[in-house]
Amino acid sequence: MLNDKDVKEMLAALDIDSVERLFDDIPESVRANLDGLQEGMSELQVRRHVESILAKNRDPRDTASFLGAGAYDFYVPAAVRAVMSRSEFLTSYTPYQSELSQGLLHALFEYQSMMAELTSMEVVNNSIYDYATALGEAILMAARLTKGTVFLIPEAMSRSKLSVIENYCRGAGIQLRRYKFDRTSGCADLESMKNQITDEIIGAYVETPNLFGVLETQLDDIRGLLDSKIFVAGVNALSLGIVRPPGDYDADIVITEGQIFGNPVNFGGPHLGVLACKKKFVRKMPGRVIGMTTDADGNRAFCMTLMTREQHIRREKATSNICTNEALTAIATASYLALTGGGDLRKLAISIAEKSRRLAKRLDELSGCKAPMFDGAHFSEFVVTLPKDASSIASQMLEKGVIPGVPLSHLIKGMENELLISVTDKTTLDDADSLVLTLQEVIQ
Amino acid sequence: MLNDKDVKEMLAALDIDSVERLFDDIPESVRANLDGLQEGMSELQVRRHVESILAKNRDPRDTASFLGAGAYDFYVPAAVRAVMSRSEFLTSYTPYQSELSQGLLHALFEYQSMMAELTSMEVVNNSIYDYATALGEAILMAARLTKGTVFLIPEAMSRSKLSVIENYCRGAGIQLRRYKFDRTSGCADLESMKNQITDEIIGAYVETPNLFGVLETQLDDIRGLLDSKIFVAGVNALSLGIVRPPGDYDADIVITEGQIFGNPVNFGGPHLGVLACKKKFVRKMPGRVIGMTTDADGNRAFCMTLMTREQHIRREKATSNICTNEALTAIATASYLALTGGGDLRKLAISIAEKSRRLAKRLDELSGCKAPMFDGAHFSEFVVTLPKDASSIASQMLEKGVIPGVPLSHLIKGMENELLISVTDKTTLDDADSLVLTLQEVIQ
Amino acid sequence: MSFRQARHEEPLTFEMAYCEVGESMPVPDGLLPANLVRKDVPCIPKLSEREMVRHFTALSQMNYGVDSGFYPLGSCTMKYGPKINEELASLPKAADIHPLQPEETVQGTLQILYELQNMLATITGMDAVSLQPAAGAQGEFTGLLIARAFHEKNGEERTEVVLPDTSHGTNPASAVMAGFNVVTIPSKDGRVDLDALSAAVSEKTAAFMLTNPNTLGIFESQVLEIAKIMHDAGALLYYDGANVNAIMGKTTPGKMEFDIVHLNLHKTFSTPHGGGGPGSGPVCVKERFAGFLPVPVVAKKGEGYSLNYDIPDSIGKVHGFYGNWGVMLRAYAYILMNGRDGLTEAAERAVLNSNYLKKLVERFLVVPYSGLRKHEFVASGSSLKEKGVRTMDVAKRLIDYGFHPPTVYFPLLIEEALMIEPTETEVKYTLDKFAEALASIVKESPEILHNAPQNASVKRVNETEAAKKLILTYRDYLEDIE
Amino acid sequence: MSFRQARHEEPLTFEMAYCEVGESMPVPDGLLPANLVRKDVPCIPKLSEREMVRHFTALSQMNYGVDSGFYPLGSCTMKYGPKINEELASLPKAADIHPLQPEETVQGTLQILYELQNMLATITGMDAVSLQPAAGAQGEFTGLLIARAFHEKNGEERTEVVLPDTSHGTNPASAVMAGFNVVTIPSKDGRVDLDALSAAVSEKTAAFMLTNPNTLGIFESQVLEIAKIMHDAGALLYYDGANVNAIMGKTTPGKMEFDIVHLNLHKTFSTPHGGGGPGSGPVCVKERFAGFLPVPVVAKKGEGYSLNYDIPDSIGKVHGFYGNWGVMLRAYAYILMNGRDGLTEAAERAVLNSNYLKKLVERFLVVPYSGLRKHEFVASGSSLKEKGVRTMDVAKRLIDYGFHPPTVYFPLLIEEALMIEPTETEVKYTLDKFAEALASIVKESPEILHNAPQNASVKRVNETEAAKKLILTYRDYLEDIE
Ligand SMILES: Cc1ncc(COP(=O)(O)O)c(C=O)c1O
Ligand SMILES: Cc1ncc(COP(=O)(O)O)c(C=O)c1O
Repeated sequence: MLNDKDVKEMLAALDIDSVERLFDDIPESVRANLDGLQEGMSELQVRRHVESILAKNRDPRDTASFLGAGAYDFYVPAAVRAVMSRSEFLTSYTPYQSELSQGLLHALFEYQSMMAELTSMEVVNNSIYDYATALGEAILMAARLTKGTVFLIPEAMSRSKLSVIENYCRGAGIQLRRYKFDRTSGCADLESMKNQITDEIIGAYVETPNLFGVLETQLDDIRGLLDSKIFVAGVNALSLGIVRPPGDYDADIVITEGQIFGNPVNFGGPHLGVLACKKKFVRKMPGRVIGMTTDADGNRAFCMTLMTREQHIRREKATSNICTNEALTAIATASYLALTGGGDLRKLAISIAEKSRRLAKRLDELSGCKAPMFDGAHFSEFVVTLPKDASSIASQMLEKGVIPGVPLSHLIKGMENELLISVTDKTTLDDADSLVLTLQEVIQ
Repeated sequence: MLNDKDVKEMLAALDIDSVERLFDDIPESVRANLDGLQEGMSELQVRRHVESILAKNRDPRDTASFLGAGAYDFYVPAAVRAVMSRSEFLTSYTPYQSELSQGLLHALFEYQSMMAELTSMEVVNNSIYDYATALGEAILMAARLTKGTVFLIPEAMSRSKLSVIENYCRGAGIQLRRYKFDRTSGCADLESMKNQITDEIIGAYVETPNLFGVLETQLDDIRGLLDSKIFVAGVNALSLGIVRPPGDYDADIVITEGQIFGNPVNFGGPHLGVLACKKKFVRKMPGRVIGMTTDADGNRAFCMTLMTREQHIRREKATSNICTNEALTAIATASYLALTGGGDLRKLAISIAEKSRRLAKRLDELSGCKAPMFDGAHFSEFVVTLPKDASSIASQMLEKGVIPGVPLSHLIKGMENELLISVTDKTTLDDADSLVLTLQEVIQ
Repeated sequence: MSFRQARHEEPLTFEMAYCEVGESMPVPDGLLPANLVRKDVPCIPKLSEREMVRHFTALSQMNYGVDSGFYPLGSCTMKYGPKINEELASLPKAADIHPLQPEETVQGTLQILYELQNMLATITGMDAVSLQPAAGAQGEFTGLLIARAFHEKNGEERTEVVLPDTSHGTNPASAVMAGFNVVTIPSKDGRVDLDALSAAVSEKTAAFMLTNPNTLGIFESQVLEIAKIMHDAGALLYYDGANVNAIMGKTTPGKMEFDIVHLNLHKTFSTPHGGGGPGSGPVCVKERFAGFLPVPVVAKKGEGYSLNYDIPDSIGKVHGFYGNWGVMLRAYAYILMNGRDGLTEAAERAVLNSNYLKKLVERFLVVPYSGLRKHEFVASGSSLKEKGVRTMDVAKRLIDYGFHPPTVYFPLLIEEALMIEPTETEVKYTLDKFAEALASIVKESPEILHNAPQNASVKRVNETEAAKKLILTYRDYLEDIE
Repeated sequence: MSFRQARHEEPLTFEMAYCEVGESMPVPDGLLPANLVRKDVPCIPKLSEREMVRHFTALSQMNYGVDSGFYPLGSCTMKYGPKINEELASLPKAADIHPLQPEETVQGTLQILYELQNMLATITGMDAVSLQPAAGAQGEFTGLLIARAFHEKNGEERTEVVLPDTSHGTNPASAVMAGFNVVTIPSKDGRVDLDALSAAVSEKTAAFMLTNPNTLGIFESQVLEIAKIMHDAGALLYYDGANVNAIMGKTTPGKMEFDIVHLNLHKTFSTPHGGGGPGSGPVCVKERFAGFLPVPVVAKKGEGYSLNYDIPDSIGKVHGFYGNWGVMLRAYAYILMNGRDGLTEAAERAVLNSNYLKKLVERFLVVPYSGLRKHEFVASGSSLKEKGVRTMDVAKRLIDYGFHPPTVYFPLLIEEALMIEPTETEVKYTLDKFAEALASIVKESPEILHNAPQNASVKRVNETEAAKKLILTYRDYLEDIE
């Protein structure tokens, strides 16, 4: 690479004899090389090497799996992948130069519009890293909108999510307090929430379906309780095909995970943190927003707008530090939604809810099992209570080729015998059969 | 699909009440439905169904394989696949409207130019279906160029290829006659060829490397023998990185298989039949040719040219019936060659020839084996003589996970103990080791 | 704002990088006999991956496919192909299978081929299938070789193939390649003229080649009469299946008493056309011709599948291996995904679109022959001749509106023909836009039309100059500019 | 002939198809409590696959990426990413792995992550690595949380982060998010002013954030003095690794005595930027900070690998799972493919390209500060101000020549800044063409420049109107036109 004709001509133009001269400004005292690395490989070697390592992974083709808890293995249509492979999208960056980037801007505007329809919210930004960080940003945003210092979150929240938002709250000095859940329904305990609402409260986060897969029923009551405090709702995006959208119960900020729409689970990332809010709050929103406008000829055009909220303009006064986001996964989601449409989304949501119901019922029939554990309504995920420790049952089932779900003890404390089970459109009847049979074998 | 709003409006415009009315011109007497087919499937179902069937195949990742004989499993770089996936190429058709198709035309012009350089020929068309049919077309073309009725072909030719060209010659009433090969060198027997050259001869086909992988050494002599008769040369495209190109020994028509450059083996198709010739013969050539010209502004532009040779203009007087060809594989080949360049092509050819040599040497050391069987020079393929029937040895080796090559008896008569072995850039040392070890075990 | 194709100043690869010809890159001693060694390195410039990808990406943007917009190229069935097909065809277990692998290692492929044979037999109403021909034209060639072998076996010397003037160019060309003389009969009212046919048919007639619906998009309702004429004369009826897209689920060539049929998998069964190919042209025949099919045919063998070479009267082979497997796999997936209802609906929608668009176009252009059309129709630009405008000008002007032009000047019996096949994958919105564009083009001035296109990556291309200068390679170009 | 971007009349999906809102599509009884049921179907129009693909294909052609052409966006390292990376990242065994799978079922992924941690430690000269941050900015945030936790553990309350005025906007924003006050110090001659630094540092200083080479492309040769100032004050030195592309194989942040480093895998290690993301921003630290890294870190465990949550002083988590695995895998493949020599050569070529292009640009534009540059340089458009031309006009005009404009108006200390980073994947031909274009633009009339671009899919976009009207969804648009 470095002894070609070009290099010679460039060195001559620079009047130096070797590329090494260009590094004369790096003092000897800090010189270091890369001898710790290996020599390069050919493309074929890299492919073989990586494939051989990845062969050690088990994927859903090998192993029936009922994992969910924030990452959902739905089918990604080939057409979505075809869109993702369009290199004009793939190899571009933040559309700073709108004239040259109308395609991306147009697509992201559609993403905003579709997500706004889905959530019934007025404004949607162009992505936060993932659900957990979107929640972190949502709390920071809520804090900018009020004078409070304390934010209410549910008792039932996974360790990971909690840790992320604790980190997001640390700098701003926001204190997190928990409200309880009802042990029978699995829903929020409104008394507990109510008792904690004081002047110092910024607002509350309500998750529906929550960690247990239970859909919150008292959303209007919560809105009432919160009054002018900020209501942050976290939802399962697909559930909105059949479940009341947050705009309907007047949530102020909404977050969800867009991965479910057209993106693979990817071992947890890239995912797609979605953040929506009321339009009156848009100036306090983190992340990028695309607006429609016109060009010099008066034709429709798009551009990034409200950039004065952002770090590259506002620096330490920015609404967030986010720069590189998850735009490509947002494009995937836009294309997925355009291919699916509201009607088919509803059908898909119905079929998933029904599938989940059927599976819960079958598990409930096994002796010593209760499914779903809670009375509340569910969407795609539910907790099953097992007669024994869920982790060890899961390990035994894995040996028989089934990953039965997430032991709840991996997510929160104090629920040893519980397993969180999730279905997707890829879950077949065969999968369900092997789950039920294998579980039966293992608990006998 | 057929009860949407659009359909209703279109039916109204046509003033009919049902789509069925549009089929009133199909008499009852010929009506037939598709009840023999199954109901449709979802994309996910199709994917799973096809993948589960394909899982029954063994591919080179499972099974070390030394198959060649016209289809060569060379590595296809990801960048070539990226080019192939550009839907503007993929979903277009023959560039009848050149203004809208400059991209394809430009790329095909480059394909022609690169293939011309590689073969040292003046003109290359835009593809014939595959090697065998390119040979068929080459013989027909040769017949158009002379008054003869008989065409000479080598004795050592695979059954398949022979059958294809017999079919191509049938209509034109061309008779095929065979010239022998030298049992020691594996090269053409020039005496045998010479003896058959009479007035009725159209020309001769010479393959180098030939069926045995042997490179023809007496090409200038053959040219001399043929005099003004048509010299059709068939070559291994990659070998031309190091082997004298046909233009160099004044061949008139050249055919080769382009699959080797950037296309997977594809169970035999799509492949890429390459046909090149001297410019003075271009008006008798089959298939499409792209020319450079200018547009109304005087800028460089490309278009199909000499279309009056083709069936869509010339009908029964056309130089061939070919219409749909293999343009996309030609694009793959063009991008492969652009990525590789002449220098790396030479390096690749050298490394393949060396790898093949080393393997032959190792096999030759096994008791009862002779490799290569023939004295002549080889490129990537060679024949090994085994102590026993090659087919049964191959079957036994397959059970041990090695496909050792093509038993020659599958290709021609009378060579029961011979196996044709081929290496590619994907052939690893491990593969070679298992070939040698497994063969050793099996013949003991 | 209107359509404008991208334009990139793309040089030839030869102008982007230099050839390493001059550099010494010797072949190691002893690797080859000296007289076999290539002296020069082939002059193929090497681009970096970045350059190569950027080059072909730029070129692709200067090309127009079905994924770019409406592509009503009559007779070619430019329908949208589902992307899942592309993914399946590039799976290693599909693409990296060697054609000479032992049968037991390719059972998956053989099963798919076997099932596809059966599916195509059902769709065509025929009994036996060869998937080997690599395109429609090769299917014709193969079908006619079968006809030839059949007659020869019966001891008959039949030297003529009859076909209508509306037939596709490949039909006569294939007939000649198969060794027949071509007898062309004129059409009457856009259909086969039965009298002309009867007159043309004799004991020399090997077969009559017909596509139904024909290239005017008109269904040959008298097809059983045609069959009778042929069969009474001891001749065969050959079906050019390029237009099967129009009749799936409504009728079959088998039911119409055709003897031999080819299909174009890349048309009816959705494979993208790849800038000209690859395609696949299976031949389907009635039982009595099954023994003549090319070898091998895929057969069931116990629990598994095998390549059957034991076909007594087989014509042999027409392809080095088994044809274009990659295309067959796509067709298989397409048929699976659509199923019987999906295929029937595809035909219905294709015919609806065609008749609807015809209705719109008739308002401002003559569409000869009244009545129903199937998948396509042919309009005539003859009314524009008086203002000095040719059909080709209309075609070029359509480009400026963002549409790929229809097939022009074919079939020949329609003056200034515009052959329009919308296919079922288009929606009314597109058809309306296209008709609007055509309507306004018809009214535009000759100047505008003669200077079209303005919005493609180049202006009108000088094809005459191309044929005169014959610059077919970069080397030709260098010589030309010298 | 010159560059022209494609233009397609693409409506919004909402304008292409209708919503099924009105249609009854009831949720089956009993599936949900009545008060939870969504009444309306979400108004998201459904397109056919053909429409969807054609729509996004058209949009893609109206977008410009590295694969489209030169993209010298300073600070963003828009280098070409090998296509093999994309294929690897989409393998089912990479993409379809669930983050909560038991460890024994994700050993392949864990091995790659483990090896990548080690590779990055080598490349940065640091001791321990967290791959969790999802982008550079999150890496900064994470790094500063570590600094905070470190000081807190030592019982120190340090509330300030110092940074130079050349620092990237994410640096101050991240510092604030981590709870620090920001102290900005001015540069001197394009480098850190040591006096200003000494003056700014106190017992309140938690860390100094620096990228080296800095955003002017200038190497901070006094980096060891800077380190000394910081360390003497008990403060940490934070390295913004966005510019590591310039120094691989020449020096490391570790050797330069930085304490905490983030990398941007999507810049230096070639992941395509995806229209804004995803990225990945690993944090690499010296041994004494290893105990503060986010959980989990991938550790070796017997023959295999595991996710280690047992990190005593860990700050916890910054991502719901483990960060952007898809990006890490690409970086891993990229490092494997290049190896030590390849990475070193990448840095060398990047720096050569930058200095060469600077040389060309200096002929007609001021490039403040003399001397060597590393991966980028910043020119000033101030000389054009007198004819009423702003840097933004130059940028827009570059579009007409087919180039993506450089970063403009950053860093702020250069008036009318044009920040140009060619990267190593470009060749001299492209740099020459770009310089030529810039040279002629500088001479062009203000009219031309103010009216640029003419060759993009739209003309100059009215950003002021966008901010005033705030049409952020299709619904906003409908309200606006009412
Ligand atoms: C009516 C008809 N017949 C035959 C053919 C030839 O088929 P192919 O192009 O696949 O060789 C075509 C192709 O355009 C056609 O339209
Ligand atoms: C110097 C510098 N630091 C930090 C960042 C932020 O990184 P990211 O965009 O990955 O969040 C950037 C990105 O542009 C940068 O250029």
